[in-house]
Amino acid sequence: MGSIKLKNVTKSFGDTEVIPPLNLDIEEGEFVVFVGPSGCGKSTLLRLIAGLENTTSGEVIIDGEDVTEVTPSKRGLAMVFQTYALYPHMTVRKNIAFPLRMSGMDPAEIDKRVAAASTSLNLNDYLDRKPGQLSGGQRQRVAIGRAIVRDPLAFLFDEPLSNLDAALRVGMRLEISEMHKQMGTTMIYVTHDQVEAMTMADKIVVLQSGRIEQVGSPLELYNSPCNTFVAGFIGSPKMNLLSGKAAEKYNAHTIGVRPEHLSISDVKGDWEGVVGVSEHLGSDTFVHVHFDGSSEPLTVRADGDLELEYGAKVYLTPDLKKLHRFDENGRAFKL
Amino acid sequence: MGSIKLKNVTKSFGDTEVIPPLNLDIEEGEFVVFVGPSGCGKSTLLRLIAGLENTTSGEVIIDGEDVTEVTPSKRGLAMVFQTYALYPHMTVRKNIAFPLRMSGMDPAEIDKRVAAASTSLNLNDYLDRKPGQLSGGQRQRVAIGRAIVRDPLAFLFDEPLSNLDAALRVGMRLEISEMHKQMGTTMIYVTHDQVEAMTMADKIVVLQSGRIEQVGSPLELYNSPCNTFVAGFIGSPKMNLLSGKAAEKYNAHTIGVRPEHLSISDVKGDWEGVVGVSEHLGSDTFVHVHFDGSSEPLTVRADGDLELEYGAKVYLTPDLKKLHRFDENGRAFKL
Amino acid sequence: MAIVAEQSRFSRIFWPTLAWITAIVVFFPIFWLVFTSFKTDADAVKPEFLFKFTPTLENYSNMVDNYDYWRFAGNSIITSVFATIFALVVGVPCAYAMAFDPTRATKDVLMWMLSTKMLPAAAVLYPMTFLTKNFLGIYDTKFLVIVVLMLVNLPIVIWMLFSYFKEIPKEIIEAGKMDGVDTWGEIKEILIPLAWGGIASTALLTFIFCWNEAYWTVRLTTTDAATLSSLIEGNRAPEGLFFGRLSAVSTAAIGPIVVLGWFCQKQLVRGLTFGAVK
Amino acid sequence: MSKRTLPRLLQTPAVLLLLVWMLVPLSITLYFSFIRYVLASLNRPEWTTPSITNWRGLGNYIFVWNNDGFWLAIYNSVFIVTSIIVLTVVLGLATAILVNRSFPGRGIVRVLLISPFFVMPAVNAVLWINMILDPVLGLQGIAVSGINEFSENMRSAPLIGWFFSLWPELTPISFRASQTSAIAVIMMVTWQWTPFAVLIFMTSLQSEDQQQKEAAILDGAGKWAMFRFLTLPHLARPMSIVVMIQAIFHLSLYAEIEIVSRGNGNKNLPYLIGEMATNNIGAASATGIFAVILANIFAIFLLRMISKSLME
Amino acid sequence: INAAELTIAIVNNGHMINMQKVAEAYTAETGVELNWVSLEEGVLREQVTSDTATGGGQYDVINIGMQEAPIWGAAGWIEPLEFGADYDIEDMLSPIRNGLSHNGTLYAAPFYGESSMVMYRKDLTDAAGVTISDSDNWNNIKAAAAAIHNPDDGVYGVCLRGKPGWGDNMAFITTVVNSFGGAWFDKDMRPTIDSDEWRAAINFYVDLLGTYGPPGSEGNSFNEILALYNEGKCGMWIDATIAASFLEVDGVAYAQSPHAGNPVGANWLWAWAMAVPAGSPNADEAKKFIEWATSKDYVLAVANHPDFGWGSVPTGTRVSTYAHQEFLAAAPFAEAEMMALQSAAPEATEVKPYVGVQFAAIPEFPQVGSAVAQEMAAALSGAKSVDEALAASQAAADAIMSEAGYY
Ligand SMILES: Nc1ncnc2c1ncn2[C@@H]1O[C@H](COP(=O)(O)OP(=O)(O)OP(=O)(O)O)[C@@H](O)[C@H]1O
Ligand SMILES: Nc1ncnc2c1ncn2[C@@H]1O[C@H](COP(=O)(O)OP(=O)(O)OP(=O)(O)O)[C@@H](O)[C@H]1O
Ligand SMILES: [Mg+2]
Ligand SMILES: [Mg+2]
Repeated sequence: MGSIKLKNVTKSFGDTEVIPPLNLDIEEGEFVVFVGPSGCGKSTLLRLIAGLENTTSGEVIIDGEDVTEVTPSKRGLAMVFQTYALYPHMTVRKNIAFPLRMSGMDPAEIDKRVAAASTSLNLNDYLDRKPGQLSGGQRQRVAIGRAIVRDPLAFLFDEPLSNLDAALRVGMRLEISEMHKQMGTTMIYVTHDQVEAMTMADKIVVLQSGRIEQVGSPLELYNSPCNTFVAGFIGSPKMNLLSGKAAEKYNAHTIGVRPEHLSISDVKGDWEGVVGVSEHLGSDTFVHVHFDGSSEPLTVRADGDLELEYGAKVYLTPDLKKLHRFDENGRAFKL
Repeated sequence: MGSIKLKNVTKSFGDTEVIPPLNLDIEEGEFVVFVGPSGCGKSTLLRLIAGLENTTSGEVIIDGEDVTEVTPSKRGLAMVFQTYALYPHMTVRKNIAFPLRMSGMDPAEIDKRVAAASTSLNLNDYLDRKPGQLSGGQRQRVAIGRAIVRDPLAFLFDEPLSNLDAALRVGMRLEISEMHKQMGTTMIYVTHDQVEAMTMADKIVVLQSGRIEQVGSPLELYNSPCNTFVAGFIGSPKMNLLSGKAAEKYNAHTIGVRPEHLSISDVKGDWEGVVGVSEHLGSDTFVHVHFDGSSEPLTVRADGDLELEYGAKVYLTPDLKKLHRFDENGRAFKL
Repeated sequence: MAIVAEQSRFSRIFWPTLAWITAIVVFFPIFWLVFTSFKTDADAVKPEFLFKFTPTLENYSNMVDNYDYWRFAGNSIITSVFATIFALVVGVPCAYAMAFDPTRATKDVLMWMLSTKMLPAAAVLYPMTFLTKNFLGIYDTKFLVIVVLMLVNLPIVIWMLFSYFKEIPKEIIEAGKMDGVDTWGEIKEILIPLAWGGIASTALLTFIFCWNEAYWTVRLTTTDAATLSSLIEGNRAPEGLFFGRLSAVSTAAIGPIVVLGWFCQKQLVRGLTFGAVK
Repeated sequence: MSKRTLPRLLQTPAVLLLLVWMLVPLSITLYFSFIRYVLASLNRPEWTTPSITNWRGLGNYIFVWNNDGFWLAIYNSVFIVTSIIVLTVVLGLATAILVNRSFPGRGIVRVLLISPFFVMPAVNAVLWINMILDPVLGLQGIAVSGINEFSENMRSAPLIGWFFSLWPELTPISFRASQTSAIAVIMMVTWQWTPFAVLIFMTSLQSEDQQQKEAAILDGAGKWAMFRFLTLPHLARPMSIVVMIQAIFHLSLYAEIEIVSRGNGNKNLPYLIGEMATNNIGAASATGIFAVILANIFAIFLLRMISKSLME
Repeated sequence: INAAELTIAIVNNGHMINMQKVAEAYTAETGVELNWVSLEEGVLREQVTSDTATGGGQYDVINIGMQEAPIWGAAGWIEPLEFGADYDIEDMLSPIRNGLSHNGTLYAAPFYGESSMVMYRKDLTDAAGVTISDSDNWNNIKAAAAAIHNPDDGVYGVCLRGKPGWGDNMAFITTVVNSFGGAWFDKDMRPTIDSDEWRAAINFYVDLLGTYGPPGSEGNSFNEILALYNEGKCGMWIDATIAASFLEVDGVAYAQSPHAGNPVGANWLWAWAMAVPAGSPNADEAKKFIEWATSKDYVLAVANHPDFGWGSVPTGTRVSTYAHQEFLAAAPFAEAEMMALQSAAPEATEVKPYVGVQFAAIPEFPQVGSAVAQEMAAALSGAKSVDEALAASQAAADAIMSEAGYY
């Protein structure tokens, strides 16, 4: 169990409407990621589901039951916060046990569950430490442990990894994915990092200013973004978007080409440009090419051992099959 | 001008030697990145160059002149801090003008320079705001502006982007690279993010516990890391390192294969494994394969549209030409 | 050592010396008071006995025998302790609600509360006497003193607690909500243990202010509830200048609180500055 | 129960208590301020009971308004409060900077420095005016006569005698005179409250951002420039808090005024009210209302000052 | 069982403090518990006033002075006192008795009384070759002060009250004004502070004390001067007769207060007395206690108390006290004190239409007195000229008196 439905939910803070009427279905067992730029209402939406904010109108339905007026703790959801929100005065053990203790569970049973959770999260060595004595990654684990023990209908994560450094982030996101695969519980995950969204999600919800721009699997979004916003947001490095003359040639108001769908040549090609900064990652090289048809330089993904001189003249050719076309409202269309 | 030389420089805090004797040459106009894990002494080294710390022994030479005893402001260097270190109660304009004002420059000249810097950094709209009213990226720009106006011999950056979010980080690192290309001033850049190091550096200095592990261009380090530490540190996702049986087959104590140098097949291959989490980035898919010969799952970079089932059996084959071999001390060797 | 923190040899010696001298000068009056309390009244005003004299405990024994020191001290302790407790009991929930469920009015309410402290007590003394004596009949009871001390300090208590509570991340309280605690549980399980340091220093400062409060305690009591402030009032201008006796009474009145202050000075800062200074 | 109700409920006791505490006496005072009311009168016994029949309208206010003492009291109130604030801020800042470095015995120095803050106001006043400032028996008097005696004796000394004969004879200063009594109050309260400023500034100094300072060093700022452009602005907020809290406490100074000189030369509004209240409750109440107005003017100023930094 | 308990508010001076001990015997004898509240004079007055005026009944016995007694009696705030024959009311010094009565009824029983006189160091005057006689002329006093004034040796010619307060500097200043023929109010109760008599008196006072007094005189009252005097710093002191019992300096001689032509009112009259507030629930017990505490027996009780003795008995109330040889032996000043007391005249007269020597027994006086007191202190310290101070005093007093509805 753990299906969640939002029906015409809106939210206003004072006079400003942060979430205009919004509908969303989340299936049982799905890993759904809310993604979008800062301030677009991701956290607000998550908190509406959790019950930490009251809806201004509309209904929140969990497992078919209207929980709009139900207090957070009765909704059967667990939440992991960006700042971990551990209880700093309790040991790790007590932190994890806290929700069980609050529900009046038998102490022996609590111990068992805490032990199980801490084993699965590799926390056994730290059970008697306080959160202040843990590293960022360990704290995040404790927060997850506190969520797990309750056996919730669904997990809510609000940017759980954004306070970790790059290497740890990669590791933790793997662990969370792994966990989801094993437990099969519904998870809603908020992030503004599209890489996280792409790598973790079964279903991505792209939000902008409180509106849902597109919902779909990562590859759907990657392959057929429904508008320029989604196109620019999903994929790394970003899709190159060109409008004006260059686009008209392809019968569109704006065209989009991903860096990996541009081929580079020093002899000939469709577009002529000048090499800017090249970023050598070893495995790949991202070449930034300044091109008259675009105000921003175009990013091209090339082989790892490509060496191009700064300022050299090059030619780019887009892969026509992978070209995205958008109308003047930014909506995608097919020819 | 702007060559920097460290000659047998050491630094101890109390009894603990943080930097053992260290030599380093930085050529004029180079973009040098110090990279290494947290606590390895990157910041300390940078601060020794800036003069914010006194050397315990050894010499710091800038443009052939021994500046070991010269006060920071007289060394002609500019520094950009991780926390930006903007003056919070001064407007952007005043922040940028501050070093000029301190040097007693003529106000008209100051105005001119500030205007030039703010134009080149796109800060014209914010000149009268205080740092508190700016976003992280804008603040970072102001910090850079404050460094630029002084026309320094060299720029020192201490993790300038680590407080920014992923998208901004990419943009800013491009801007800094671009800036370097245009100004041609020596830059020393500290980070613990290997992607930054790879994409920005002319020369990377890999540090561990205050020692230099390897110095070289990004591709040198990527292609021929001199030891397992550098091998594991450079490249993303990390190089897969295997020891034991799997390595012995290749006549090495440890072998390393980068994810992009492993090919995957569901029919046959050298190593048999089970598919774990697959991360779909659209452009690529990173498949994590559990394999008996390695405690950690192996990461494989595959095509963006590859679909593999969780738990499926697969076979991996390393690209022999791109295989790295290490002896029992972790040093690389060629057969 | 980073060069920001570096000091020349001169400043390593000169500034600490100056700091010590400043501290000694600042503390001197208190030292002098305590010192004088061991002199007889006659010695206390004689320059020739400035530092050389035969110390005596006479002043203290006189104070205990003739001035009922322990009764006043007892009242001070009882009223200050209970006023502090009640102020916290009323203040904690209020500050909690303000910090975690702020409304648009919260700021104004806080401002208003603080502004009540600016009302000149003298302006309402007479009505207060009149009310407590003739209508309520609680004049000169410890109850009245406790209530008044509590009310006088309540704005500061709420302000201090508010600023401590504001430092607690909202998420922790929300995590508690998700974990199934009710409001009382939030206060008991999360808020109080978390803000313990802040609550303790608020309590200490309130206690000190209660102890030192003189205007109301002297004017709303006669015997039963009179505190050490009254003892001071009864001794501050005796016939003849009895410096020795005066010093002994004063020392005994401020001693406990100064010592208490030494122990809690660090925590006081955060609370007093409403968290604006970290 | 709606989610808003509970927070309201939790605030109610405190708000109600303070409301009652403020409104009840204040409305009585307001009432008294509009009637004739004296405690005792031989020729107008009817004025001795508070009654609406003794309605006087603005008469009490006019009486107070036309009273020179009233304006002097306002002047003194403001003068004393602002002087104390300025002095404590300046001295507190200097001391905080002095102590804001590590040196042997710093802990003890801090303890010594903070002590005056915990002294009872009445003890503070008694201690200073009698035992320290008294021109004859206090330390001042003893010191002055000691110095005079010393220079007197030295005058006849060979060689250096001429030097001492140039010394003027010192006269001790009386701190109870009209000219000086306000100074005495300012002095003793400054002594008591400077520690408070020190404590706050010290903490604030410790939170100063080291990287900002390093940036300033690289930017070529000297010690003074760093103080002027970094430290001072950094202390702006703590300063506003020091100012506000002190204003709250010092507007109602009473014991110090009484003990130093019974209002001679330093009479502030609370003390003036106290004096009037010996008999003329009506006038005292009118003065009280004026004092409330003055306090509110201060309050608006001060609270504005800090309210911005308050809610974030 | 007798469960009566009395709450007694006393001013914190020596005799009262002693009474707390002496009264232990009273408790032992009668079983009446006594709760003492000792307060500084100003605070006591404030407390007792507000308590009494609000009919509060916090206190059963209160210490009040001669200024309040007749007013409060008239206002009905305190109970009339009548004692048994043993009390021997005729033994009481009549000026004191008159000062504490209203319309012939006694409202407060005197605990101790005082007038003022000159206390000077005979060794110094002898050395300087000057003499001071009873009821001397002010000019002579000034000359004597000049002769013995020697600040280099730490001796000041004359120590006088300067600390503002109607009971402090104004007590003394009023006697000077009286002796110059002035008074507080004329027959319409209009203040006369701008009169020539006041001007002459104040000029003289400021000149005398400013020239031959110790530094900081504007801060000195009884307590401060006593300490100075005992330190040997005062050549001469004109103050309460009670001071004499505290003097520890050798060679003190006494003289009746000086004047400048008008001997009436040149020495003041004051008594701390005990009264029963009208609201007291224990009025009977309270009266009994007062009867005991102001009786002849009390004097003997103090004299025979192991901690005290004849030197500590309260003086200035009863003629009989001065008949004890032990007392006369222990108190060399007794005779002078008695003379001063008996010559004091508190009654209203042609010149002054109010009761009281150095004050006026009207409710408004404390306010008038404090206002003028501060002006006088300002004149003394040179903050204002005498003329300015007098003009300001007159204006302030006039405002208060007209506000009070006298005219
Ligand atoms: N309590 C509140 N009162 C008023 N406005 C609010 C409140 N909480 C959020 N908002 C506003 O609602 C909008 C959405 O906020 P929200 O926190 O949901 O964004 P977000 O997508 O989570 O952003 P981020 O990625 O920065 O966390 C923002 O414009 C924010 O300013
Ligand atoms: N002032 C100091 N006193 C004592 N030890 C210090 C001081 N500054 C740094 N260290 C120690 O020196 C070592 C190197 O520190 P440094 O700050 O240079 O590391 P870093 O490589 O910059 O790490 P990070 O990536 O976390 O910034 C660390 O072990 C640190 O604990
Ligand atoms: Mg958010
Ligand atoms: Mg660092």
